[in-house]
Order: sequence, then C-alpha cells, then structure tokens
Amino acid sequence: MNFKRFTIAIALSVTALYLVLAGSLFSFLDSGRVIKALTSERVFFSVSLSVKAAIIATILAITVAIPAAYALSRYNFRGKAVVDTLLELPLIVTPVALGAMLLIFFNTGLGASVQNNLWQFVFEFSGIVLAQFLTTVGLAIRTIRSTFDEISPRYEAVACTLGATPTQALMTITLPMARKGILAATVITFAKCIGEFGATIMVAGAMPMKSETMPVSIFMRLGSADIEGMAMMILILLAVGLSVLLILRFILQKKYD
Amino acid sequence: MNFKRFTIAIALSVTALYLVLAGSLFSFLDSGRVIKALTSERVFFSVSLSVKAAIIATILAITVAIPAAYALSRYNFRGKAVVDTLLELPLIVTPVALGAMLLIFFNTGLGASVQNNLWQFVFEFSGIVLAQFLTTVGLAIRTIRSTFDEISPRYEAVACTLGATPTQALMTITLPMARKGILAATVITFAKCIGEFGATIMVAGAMPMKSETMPVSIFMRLGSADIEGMAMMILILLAVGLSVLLILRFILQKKYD
Amino acid sequence: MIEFNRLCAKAGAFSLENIDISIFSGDCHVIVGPTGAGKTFLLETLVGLRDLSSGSILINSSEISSLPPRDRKISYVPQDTCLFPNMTVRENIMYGIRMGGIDHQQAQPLVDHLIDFLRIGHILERYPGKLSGGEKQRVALARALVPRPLLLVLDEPFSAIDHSMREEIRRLIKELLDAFKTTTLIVTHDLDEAFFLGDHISIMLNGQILQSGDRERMYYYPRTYQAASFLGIKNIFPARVEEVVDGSVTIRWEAMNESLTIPCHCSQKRFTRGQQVAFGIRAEAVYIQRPGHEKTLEHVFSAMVKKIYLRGRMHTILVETGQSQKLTIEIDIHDAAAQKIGIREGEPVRISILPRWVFLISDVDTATMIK
Amino acid sequence: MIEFNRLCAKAGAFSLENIDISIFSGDCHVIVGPTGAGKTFLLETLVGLRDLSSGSILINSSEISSLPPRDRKISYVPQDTCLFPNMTVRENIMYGIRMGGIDHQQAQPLVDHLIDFLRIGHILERYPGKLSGGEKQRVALARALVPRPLLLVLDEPFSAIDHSMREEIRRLIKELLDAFKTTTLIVTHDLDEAFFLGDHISIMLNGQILQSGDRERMYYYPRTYQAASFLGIKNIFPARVEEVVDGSVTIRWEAMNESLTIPCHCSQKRFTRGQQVAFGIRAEAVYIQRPGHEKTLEHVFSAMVKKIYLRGRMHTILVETGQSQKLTIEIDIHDAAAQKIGIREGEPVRISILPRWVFLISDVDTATMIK
Repeated sequence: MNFKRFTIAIALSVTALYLVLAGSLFSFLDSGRVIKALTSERVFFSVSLSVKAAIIATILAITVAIPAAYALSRYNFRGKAVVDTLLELPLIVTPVALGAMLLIFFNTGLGASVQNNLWQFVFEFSGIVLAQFLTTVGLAIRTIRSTFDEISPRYEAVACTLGATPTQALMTITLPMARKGILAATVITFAKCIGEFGATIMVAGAMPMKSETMPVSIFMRLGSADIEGMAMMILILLAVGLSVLLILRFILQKKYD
Repeated sequence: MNFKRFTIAIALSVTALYLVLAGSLFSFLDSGRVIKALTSERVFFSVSLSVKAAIIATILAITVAIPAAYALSRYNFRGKAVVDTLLELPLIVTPVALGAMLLIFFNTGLGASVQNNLWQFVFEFSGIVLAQFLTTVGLAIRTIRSTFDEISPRYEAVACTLGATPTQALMTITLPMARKGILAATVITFAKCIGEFGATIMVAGAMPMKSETMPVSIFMRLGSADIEGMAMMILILLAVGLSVLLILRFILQKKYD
Repeated sequence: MIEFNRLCAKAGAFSLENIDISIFSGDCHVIVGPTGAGKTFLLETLVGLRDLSSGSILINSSEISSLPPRDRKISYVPQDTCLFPNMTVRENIMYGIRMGGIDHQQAQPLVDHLIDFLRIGHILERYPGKLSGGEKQRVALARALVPRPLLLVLDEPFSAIDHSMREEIRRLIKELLDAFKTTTLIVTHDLDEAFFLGDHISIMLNGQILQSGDRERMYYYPRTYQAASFLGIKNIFPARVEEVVDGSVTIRWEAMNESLTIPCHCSQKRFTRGQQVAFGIRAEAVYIQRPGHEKTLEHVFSAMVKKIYLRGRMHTILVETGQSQKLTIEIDIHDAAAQKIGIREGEPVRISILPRWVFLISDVDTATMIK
Repeated sequence: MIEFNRLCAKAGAFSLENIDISIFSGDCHVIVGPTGAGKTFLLETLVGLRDLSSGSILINSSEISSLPPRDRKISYVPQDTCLFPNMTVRENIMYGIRMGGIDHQQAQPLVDHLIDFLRIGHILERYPGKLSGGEKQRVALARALVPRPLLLVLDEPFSAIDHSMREEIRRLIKELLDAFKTTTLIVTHDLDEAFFLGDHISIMLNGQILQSGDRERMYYYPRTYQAASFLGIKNIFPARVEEVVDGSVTIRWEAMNESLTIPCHCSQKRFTRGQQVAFGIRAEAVYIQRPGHEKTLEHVFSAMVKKIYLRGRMHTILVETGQSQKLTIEIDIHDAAAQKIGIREGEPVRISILPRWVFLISDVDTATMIK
C-alpha cells in the first residue's frame, strides 16, 4: 500500500508542476490589459495567421496522408521499409533541422528555380504552410495508418465478393469505418501545426505582422520583454491544446459505442 | 489496380520530398570543411552540451515516469482524469509556450525565490535540462504507461497468490516484462531531448558556447548565414534520429520472439 | 471445506448477488455458466483481487476475505495461465517456493512428483513463449500446486488449448485431482467439461447461483426452468399436480391425456394438489421403441418423426405428438440404434417416457414461461 | 460442381499442397482441421484474396482463379462475420444488390424470404454493433445469400456465438441449407459441427487434405492413422493380413490371438496376404456385454476395467485386455447402459468387437507409428 501511495504521489507531483507553471501566468494578467491585448491588431494578426496557415497545412497533410497511409497499411511494395523509416524521421528529428533543410534546399540550384519560377516560400506565408506541412505529415500518416491497420482487410474482401470494386469497397466500407480515426488525426495535426515553431522560424523568420504565428510571437515578445503579451499568447495556446484534448476524448470515446 | 498505384505513388512522393531535402545538404559539404567543422571547438561544445543535458533530462524523466505511469495504469485515485489530461497537454502545446511559462514562473515571487535560494535555472545548463525534462516527461509517462497497460494485472495477481508481496510482484514480474517498453521510452525521450528547441531557447537563450545545444546552434548559424555549419549539425541530428529509429525497431522487433 | 456465504460484490453495473456455495474438501467443484455470468469475477473475489461488499468466504471455518492474496493459501490459474514470460518453466514452478519462503529441500519431492506426473521434465529450461497451450496449462498446474494450496482455482482451463488436445489435458487434470486430492474450484462455460470434471456442479447466471448439486442430480434433475434451459433440455411441458403421496408426485399431462407418477427423490420441494407445475426430461432419456421389441407398456405414445439431425454417433430426432394439442419432443438416439430401428422423416414411431428420468419444476413463473 | 485441382499456394513459410476437393452442387461440404491447418488460407484463395501458385479452381467446369473476387459468384462469410458497422442490418443485406447491379424489384422476394427464414425482421434498422453473435451470423448469412451465389463459403460460423446459442444456430443453418439448396463450403475445427452439417467432409492437416468422403464413411472408416487420430479414435492396433477374398479381408490380431474378417466396403485399398497393417474401431462401437445378456459369441474378450471417466450421458471406460501383451481399449457407453450393467473400476467385464465397425489402415509407416 505504501508503494501504491508513492507512485500516485509521483504522478500528482508532476501534474502539480505543470499546474504551478500555468498558475503563474495569471499573476501577469489583469482584466483591463487582457481586453486591450485581445483586441490589439498584432495579437489578432498572430492568431489569424496561425489559424489560416494551420488550416491549409492540415488539409494538405491529411489529403496526402489518407492515400499514403492506405498504401502503407494494405500493400507491399518495393522500398516500403525505406518509406516507413523516412516517414518516421520527421517525428524524431527536431523541426529546426527540418526548417534548416528547407532553407538549404532553397539555396541550391533546384530550390532557387522552384522559388523563382513556381512559388516563393522563404519569408512568405507559403513558407509557414510548407514548414507546418513537412513537420506534421509524418504524424498524420502514422496516425491514419494505425486506424487503417485496425480495420481488417476482410471487410473490403467481403464487399468485393458481394460485387464491389476495390475502390467502391474503400469508399463505402473502409473510409466510413476510419472516419473517427481520420478526424482524430486531423485534430492532432491541426494542433501540431498551430504549435509549430522551429521550422517556421527558420523558413519564414520572425517578422512582426508578417510571419508572426503565435509561437513565433511568444519568442519575439521575449526579446521585447513583453511578459503580459507572452502570457496572453500562452493562454490562447493552452486553450487550443485543452480543447483539442477534449475533442479527441470525445471522438475516441464515441468510437466504442 | 490504378487505385493501388495511385496510393503507393503518394507515399513515395512524400518520401521523395524528404530525400530531396536531405540530399541538398550534401551540396554544401566538402570533405575538408567537414573535418574542420567536426573538430572545431564550437561544434564539439554543442554536441557535448546537447548529449549531457539530454542524458540527465532523460534519466530524470524516466525515473519519474516509471512510478507515475504505473500509478496511472494500475490504480484509480481522485483526480486521475485531471492528471491524465494535464500530462497530455505538453504533448499538444508548443514547447515555446512551455518555455515561456517557465520564464514567467521564474519572474514570480515563488519562482524568483527558487532561483535565488535553491538553484539558478534561467540562462543556465540546469535550465536546458529543466526545459527538456518538462517537454518530454509527458511523452515518457504515456509511452511507459501503454507498456504497463499491455501487461495484464493478472500476472501480479498470480504472483501474489504464490506468496509475493505487491512490491515483489512488481519487481520480479512486471518490470522485467516491461523492460523493452521502458527501453523504447528511454530512447524516444532521449531523441526528443536532443531535438528540443522551443523551450530551451526561451529558458536558456541563445548564447555561443553557453546554451548552444545542437538545435539552438542551427538557429544561431542562420543569423550568421553559416550554411555549412548548419548542414553539419543537421547531418548529426539526422544520424541520431536514424539510429534511434533503428534501435527502436530492434528493441520492438525482439519483443515478439 | 470452503464456503461462500451470501457473498455480494459489485463492479460497475455488474454485481454478484448472495452467492452461496460449499466446496467439500478433496472435491472438484465446477461452476458452469455462459460468458458474462460473473464466473471470473467471483474467482477474483475469492483470490483477493476484488473486494466483496458483503457476505463472507470461509476456509475451514476461518474468514479469509480480509486477508491479502498471499495469505489465503489459494492458488489461481487464470484463463491464459499467466506463466511469467521472463522466467523459464523451472523458475515459474519454483516461484511459489522462492516467494513463499518454503524450504527448498522439503518441497523438492513434491516438485519432482508434479514434474513427473504432468510430463514437463523435458521443457523445464524453456521459456513459456515457446510452449503449446497444453504445455502451458500443465506448467501452470505444477506452479499452482507446489505451494500446497488449500484450494486450487482454475479459470476456463481448456479455452487456450487446441481442440484436438483438450481430451488429453482433461483426463490429465482429472487424474491429477484424483491423485493429489486437492480441493479444486473450476469455472467453465462448457457443459461437457463441467460434467467430466465436477464432483459437484453449480450453475451460474447473471451473477447468481441457480442451483448446486452433485453431478448426476444436476444432470438429470434441474430445479428451475432457467437451469434446465442452460443444460440444453428442450423437453419441458406444463402439467398439474394430481396427487402427492409419500415418496412420489403424480402429475397430469393434459396435452397427452396422461398421468405420470414421479419418484420424489428428484426434487426436494413440496408440491400441493392442483398446483400448476412444469416437468421436463432429457432428450436422451426419451426412448424410441423398436417395432416388435416394445419393452414398457406404460407411458407409450404414438408420434410422427418431423426432423432428423444427423451427428456423429448421436442423432437428434424431433417428433410431433399430442392428443389435445401438438407437442414437439426432442429425442437423442445412438447412431447404431437409429439404424436398427430404421427411423425416417415423416414416418410414425412409438416413444416412451420413464418417470424416473422426469424432473419437476415448481415455480409458477417458469411454468408460464414455457408457453 | 466446384473443384479444386491440385491447388498449391504459398504464404510465407506456410503452403497449401495439391489440394483436391470436389464439392457437389447442392451439397454442404465441410473441411475440418485443427488451428493452423490452412483452412482459412484455402478459403481466401478460393474467394480471390490470395493468389494460387499452381493448380486450378473450377466452378461448373470454368476456371475462376484468374477472375477478380467480384466476378466469382462466391459469397464469403468470414469468422467474425465482418458485417459493415457503418450500415444498418438492412443496408448490409442489400449491399450485394446495390453493388452487384441486381434489380431491386426482382430480388425483393428472396430478400423477404431470407429475412423471414432467418428471423431478423425485428433488427433490420439496428447497427451490427448492437447485435448478439447469433444475430450477426444470421444477418451475415442473409447478406451472403441475397446475390444468389454459386457457392456459399462459411469460415468457422459458430466460433463467435455463445455456447448456449450454438445448437440453435447450427440447426438454423442446417435448415437454411436444406431449404435453399445452396452449394456450401464450411470450414471448422470442431468435429461435432462437421458431422452435424456436412454431407461430405474433408480432413485438412498441415496444408494438405488427408481424406475426403461422405459423412458416415468419414466417421467410421478413416483411411490413415493421422485422420483416425484427428477424429479422436484411440483404439488403433497393429495386425497382419491373413487372407484377402472377394469382399473381405481377414486379419490376425496377434495381441488377442484372434482373427477378424472385415467387410471390404470399409476400404478401397488392396491388401496382400502377410502385409503389416493396423486396424481401428471407434470407442462407441466397442460393446460391453451385460452379464446374462450376451448377444454375440464371436470376438468376445475378457477385460479388466481400469478407469471410468464419467461425463453427462456418455461415459468413457478404459479396459485392459490382451493375451500375449497388454492392450488398453477405450469404450464409450451410455450412462443408462453403464448403470444397467453396473461397471466398476477394477472389476472384470466382457467386451465385443463387431467387424462391421472396424477400419483398416494399410500404410506401413503408420503401422509403426502406433508403437
């Protein structure tokens, strides 16, 4: 029983640590400033930039992730082991490195011609989206893949014996069954995009009213010692994080009834 | 069949994207510079700082995570739902926000007295360790917890009917059974610590030869447009990431024989 | 003797209600019931993994329900055996000695005997991951018996064993229990296993014990409609008590226009004249008379063969009979006998019912359930 | 008619080898074998989920193994039924019509008939997640039969059904197949189910078909030692062919100092005088003579009762007998018969063996396996 209490105490202590951190935010907030900050153009810009970029990056990532995850879950093909490993790499390697790799790429001949002829990324909105996409697509693929893995391919097999083509079987059976897993992956990807910092700051830099996503904004306010502004931003991010967790819980709980 | 090819093509394209990024690194490396960079004091400092901090933070995180994960897996206690949610938050919320919260905390009366009387964190090595610990302990707990969840409590029950105390049952049965899961969690935590950027830069700043971990070093070299140095660091981080993945694969594959 | 006295326990929406079971020393007691009846839950309460909310568990008259699991002297083999995967078979078997502080030297003869009896001498250095289902079960039995428990508890001991090996393991367990005389409680969902292993049997349904008794009584004479249904008895018909005399009850079977005098040993309950009851008989206790070889003259009825379900050695025949209303009676018959008699669908047969195999159900509620 | 012709297929280390099976139109063919025999793998090859490496599958003489699954006209019900959880029961049943481009109006009578027959009218608007195992199986059967397949394939149809409901679903499937005359292939690990449902039965082991035949022949007359063992037959003894005449084989049973003349219908193989063979007999085909009621005089032996395993209605008796060497013979006997005869462990009995129930095994390899 002593042992039981000890382990629970450890779990509670770690939680308390986070609670103290979160609680200290409030010592730098008073309601007047909160309202002023919330309505300031700069905060509004940060939030809307973050949300816009995250939405586009999430849509891109999920759109790519669904077929890629399906291929990895259902088929064997040459190079699958390599694909498997390389798609896990961005989950392990720091986003700063990923962002730096993007920068370096755009400094090569190929990268420069992409920028000059196709689309400008460095220091641009599209650079933010690209950074978020590249740091999250691996996670999106892995999450959706594990959803597909849980759905026995036998369902599609039965559908085919009943006259469905493989594509019909996917559309009428597998995708509807994977709905909740895909939704959960979307929510997680969105949250990760909102919080993306390392790759964003490398590719898009830290320019006020231009590439100032919420995490970048927190970093910039450090330079100007704007603790109230930082606390504001943190609170918004915490709120987003908490909502995401509650939404996930809601989605995944519903999975089992 | 067309559909099959289409999904595989998507999976391969995403992989190719990463390969192109990694490949572009090499256009900025020639062997002479590599050797010079590798032996430079600054690179050596970065690497050893990163590794030292990551080792300490990983040990702390895993030491705390094992009992906390056990409590969450095996026991019901008041506030468990809150603990569950709060320990997931650092996995969702951006590390920049976490680092900023730490900074803010050390600006409060409580935080200042911790710094003055107990230990100095801001701009210090200990700050790096603390930042890495706080961003990874949630992941460590979750990973180890899922390992405990997979081990039926019936094993401990049988051990107890055979005369073992609960602590003996844990030590002789559950921990040995969880060995591989804990090892995997350790490797992942270490990798995340090595790559930690947002929280580190907030708490410890970006000072050459002081708080210059590998990710911070990449960021700093951006300012000085040192592309070769960046590419070096990225390569080291990629190598670490790849090793971690291969070690994980080795550990988890061994699990099933 | 191990006794459950009005034991109650709760887990979420499920609850065990007033469990009363007595397990005699040296006996093998089997609790049989469908999935979800609460069998494993009851074992977990017994072993000390769950708390009971009221009632008591006595072993040799001393209350054990407040003792920690390690002090109960009960050995538990869960459904999946839970052999410790990080230890060899030998280490698994010796775990109880190591943890229980039992003298090694003193325990060795028993260990050797068990290893020999269970034929696991050749796998002692292997790890459980490499064993077959039957081998795992044998090792788990050895591990459980080494500390000389007062009670051995087995949860579905055959579920993880390949079908073709089950009979062998069943016989081995039967011989083991005969040889070691360990008091044993087994839970299973399988009626065949229950009647093969159990000296006494309890039927469990929805967290309650429906009926307990020795194997033969349980087999032929269930006391409630639910118990009879669970035993797979389809032949249950309404009747009315005509007369109660010392040692027997005479009932009127309206549908067949027949009276049956049933020996009273088959039920302890009191019946009163005029009472609405139901009676039943197992499918294999209904006889089909071979033409020209009629052996009994009482309780013989004409019937029509409606359906024959062929099986291996036993076939199930559904016949239709009845005077005032149509009844379907189910009869199990040996393949050889069926061939001898020459039964065909759509043809008439004569069937007979022996009162000694008939059981009575007295609860009126159940009599209405039959409709 | 559906034919597998020397079908081979590989998956990793496992392979199907030269599978030859003929399924007659309107028949129910059961493949029975232990877990890991390759039964599901064979079905997946048949249905088109896996490629075969050689051989062919013919339906009414046309090769289907290169057709995509949707064009094979085979309906497949996997072990876990795989009802589509995102559709109601009705939508599940109509899926074949929707995808197969079948005319709705024309199919409606069959759909209604199936819903009625399978008694699923009351659950049409429910989702599969809310159904019991038996209901799921019934819905899966309806869904499979709606497109009027040339072959219905069921993989372990009872494994997900609660024990107490199995008999009912078994009978329902039996009636369904009788009524709809759909050619059916069932795989199962359960011998009872195989002999209950199968008109023809094949035994599968390690990716090979050991023996195929009609149910009665399979039950009493296995052709190899492996098949007999799988059928649970323990009574297998070595013997030597003494004489082969038209219609019968006489063997010498050395251990009992006895000759048996076995009707030849029980085996198609050629035997030669002096050949070392083995013979066997099912435990329930060995009779125990009731004292004073001896019916046969031939092939009666004195024996000693060694062990009685009680069961529900059938008991297993092990007796020891033999002249020159000791033999153990296993006998299954009806509870009532055992009571009548009054068998006790350690007491002598007289047993008899009828040659008509004896089967012969000719492969010398297997004869040596018995030792």
